[in-house]
Amino acid sequence: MTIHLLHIYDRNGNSLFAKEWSRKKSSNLTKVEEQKLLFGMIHSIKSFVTKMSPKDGKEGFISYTTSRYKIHFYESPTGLKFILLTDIFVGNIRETMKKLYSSVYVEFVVRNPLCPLNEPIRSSLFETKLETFMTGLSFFEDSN
Amino acid sequence: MTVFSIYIINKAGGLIYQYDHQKSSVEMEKTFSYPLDLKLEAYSDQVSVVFGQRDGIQVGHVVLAVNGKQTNGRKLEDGNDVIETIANEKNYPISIKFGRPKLTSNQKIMMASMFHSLYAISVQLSPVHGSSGIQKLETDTFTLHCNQTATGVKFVVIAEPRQVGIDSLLHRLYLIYSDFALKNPFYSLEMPIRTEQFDSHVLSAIESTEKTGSAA
Amino acid sequence: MQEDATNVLFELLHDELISYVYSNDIDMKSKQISILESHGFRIGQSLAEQLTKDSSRFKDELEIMKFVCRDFWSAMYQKQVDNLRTNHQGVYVLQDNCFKLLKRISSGKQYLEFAPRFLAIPCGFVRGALANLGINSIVTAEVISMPAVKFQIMIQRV
Amino acid sequence: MAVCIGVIAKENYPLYIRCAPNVENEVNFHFTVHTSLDVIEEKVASLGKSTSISTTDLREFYLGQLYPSEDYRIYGYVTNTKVKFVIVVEAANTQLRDNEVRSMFRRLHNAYTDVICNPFHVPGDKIKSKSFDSVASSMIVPERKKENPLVI
Amino acid sequence: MSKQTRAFDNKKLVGELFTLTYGALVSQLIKDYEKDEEVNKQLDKMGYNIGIRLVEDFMARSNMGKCQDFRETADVLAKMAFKMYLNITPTIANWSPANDEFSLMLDNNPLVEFVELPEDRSKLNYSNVLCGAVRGALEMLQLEVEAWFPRDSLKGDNVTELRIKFIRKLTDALPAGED
Repeated sequence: MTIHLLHIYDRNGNSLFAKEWSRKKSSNLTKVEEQKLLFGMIHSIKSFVTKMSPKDGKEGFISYTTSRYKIHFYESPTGLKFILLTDIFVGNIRETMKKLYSSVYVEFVVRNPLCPLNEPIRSSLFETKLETFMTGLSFFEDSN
Repeated sequence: MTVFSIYIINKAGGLIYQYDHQKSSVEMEKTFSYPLDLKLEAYSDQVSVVFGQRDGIQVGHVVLAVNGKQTNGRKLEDGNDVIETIANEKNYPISIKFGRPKLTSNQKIMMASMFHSLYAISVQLSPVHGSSGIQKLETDTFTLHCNQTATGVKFVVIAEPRQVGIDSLLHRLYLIYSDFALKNPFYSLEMPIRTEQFDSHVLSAIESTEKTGSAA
Repeated sequence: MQEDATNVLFELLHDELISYVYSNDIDMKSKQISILESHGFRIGQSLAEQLTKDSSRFKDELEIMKFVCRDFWSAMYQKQVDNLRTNHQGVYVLQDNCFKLLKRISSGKQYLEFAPRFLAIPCGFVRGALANLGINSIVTAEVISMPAVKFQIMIQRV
Repeated sequence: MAVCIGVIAKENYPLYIRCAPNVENEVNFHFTVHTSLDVIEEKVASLGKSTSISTTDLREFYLGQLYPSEDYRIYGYVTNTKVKFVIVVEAANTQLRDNEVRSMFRRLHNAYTDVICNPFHVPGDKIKSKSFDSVASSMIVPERKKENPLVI
Repeated sequence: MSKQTRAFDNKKLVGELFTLTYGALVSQLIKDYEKDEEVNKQLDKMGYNIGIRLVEDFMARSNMGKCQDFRETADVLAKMAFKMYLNITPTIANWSPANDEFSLMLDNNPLVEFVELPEDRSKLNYSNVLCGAVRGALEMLQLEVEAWFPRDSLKGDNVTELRIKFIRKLTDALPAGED
């Protein structure tokens, strides 16, 4: 299985972090445009889901799957958005996404006094820890 | 198991067919004394609960009626403003009916066109070549399944997450579409489908899916 | 085992005190460090008073040093120092390979220039605790690669 | 109950002295407290040397009765931070047991620790704390008994 | 030398370390600002900075979702957050009729464990950092609130009361040029 890329946004849609592991096709957009498009899409999906939902729900949007890839979405109660793109064989990874928030983001961004919140993450310790976390996942495969 | 609704969207993003199978409506009417302990705000032409919950009334629910008068957007049928009426102590005790907002036909058309664009964006954002758009969208309350035909028509089924047999239902819908819309000489392409025959076949396909997990 | 939540609050407060002191005008970096160090000193004094009130009397300097470098240290940071050495002439070296207040900041040289501000208060803790127990000292910290820190305590005999 | 309570800084100046109300020769008590310092120093020094004996007693903060006098019994206590506490009791007060004195010192020590931890207190300054004062006051004889005139 | 093992109550020690560090912070502010009101404002601001980070830690630990009403907010604050970080469980009291204002009664405020307020500091709200922290944390959960101390045992009141008032529910801001 493959992890393509990860995006982290703050609640206002500013991109805090993005990393690609395996990417074969570009969107033909600049990085900034692409980040905006991705966030905009997720934002629209959220609103779409709220309106379409036949019942009262809590978590809302969880994931979508196309014929070739899958987007997993987790939003912390504080509005941080974690978006992970994988291949379509990865199942429900809600708990993994939560763990990414609680044991990587909270530990190494929130608790690093030199990481301002709501600004792009520059800490290389965070990056290292993230890499360890991701490569340790059962569905991570460095297939290029 | 439940299938909630069906949407068929043409290649331009226009809604040509829509059917709500499960008419679940959550409505609660309750008499309140002053002051109201729910926070209301006017949102996109509806007055909804933004914070607070009680007796089944939840965040996201909208005001449907006040003292028996139906709401019409932000106003009551007698022309009074909903928020002002509820804020006024003189109107208490007050009876308010809350419910989950229901999509109007206009909103359904908007939702269809929104999904159409989301589908296109999901293709553009694909990290790999040759990807379709969204085929399955999962949430905690429903799952949306979409099958886009080679001609660009999207069949969308919204069902309970654990509903099985959706692929077969999607396929069946496509067959119904070609048999009872495309082959109908009075049907003009890309236009809304309005025939009873079509409706009844869709209904039986859904019912069969709910009962047996297969639309065949 | 999950870390105690109280720690988080202490760390956030500690960081807030630092960023407050650094947000204040002053051009001289040493001044800010010494302000922080003096707060650490005052806190160390109080802690020494608190922590030694239920123990028994210290016999000599070595016992005090052991108390501060071992018991006091591990109680504060929930871990033992990794290495404690002395030259028996009043110099003690405390090596912590993963210092608690640095371990979420960096592993390596990134942000190295900021390390001193996160060590000022801890240095003050040690100096303050020792001072209250009757030992005057100079405490410095050295970081080559985070999060490892070498604290050096030089006892001042008058 | 005590007739006088004193707290002495590690540098041997008084941080706090409180005598029973209606005491005539308050200055004398100050003197008594000071005199006791020498005895405390001596006791502590001797403890430090006697490495061979490591009974727990010698490790205690409570030093017991410092020296006898005709009218008073003077007790001492010294903390690890070398702050000294002195309690003066009338000799006629025979009900007071050693354990009670010990617990009085404990209470004083705890109260003193809180004083040091007060961020508004400057270490080394005289103790102005109301709560310390109320702890100390509670240990002082409310009023001198008529039948025991104070003479030093 | 005899091996002495001194078993400290670590939780208590870290609590004291926090209390003393807070004391240091207040004493620094008092040095820097003449007026108590200014100090109060600074403490609130610093509390806010702490609150916006602390709330993330809280969410990571508690695995909670967003609160749906203010009663739940009060409960989570008193029974979980205050318990978790300050080791106290304040009593919830004095609800307003519209359920949008309540008080947390702090019988035992660890911040002031050792504090005796000097007489010339009568306007100082020593624990004001808590107001800011609550405000910051709730703002991250999209609840705008006001928080203040109507009563403070440091100033001779028989109880310390932290009052929290709901102002409004915040909504997600959209990045420019979207939707």
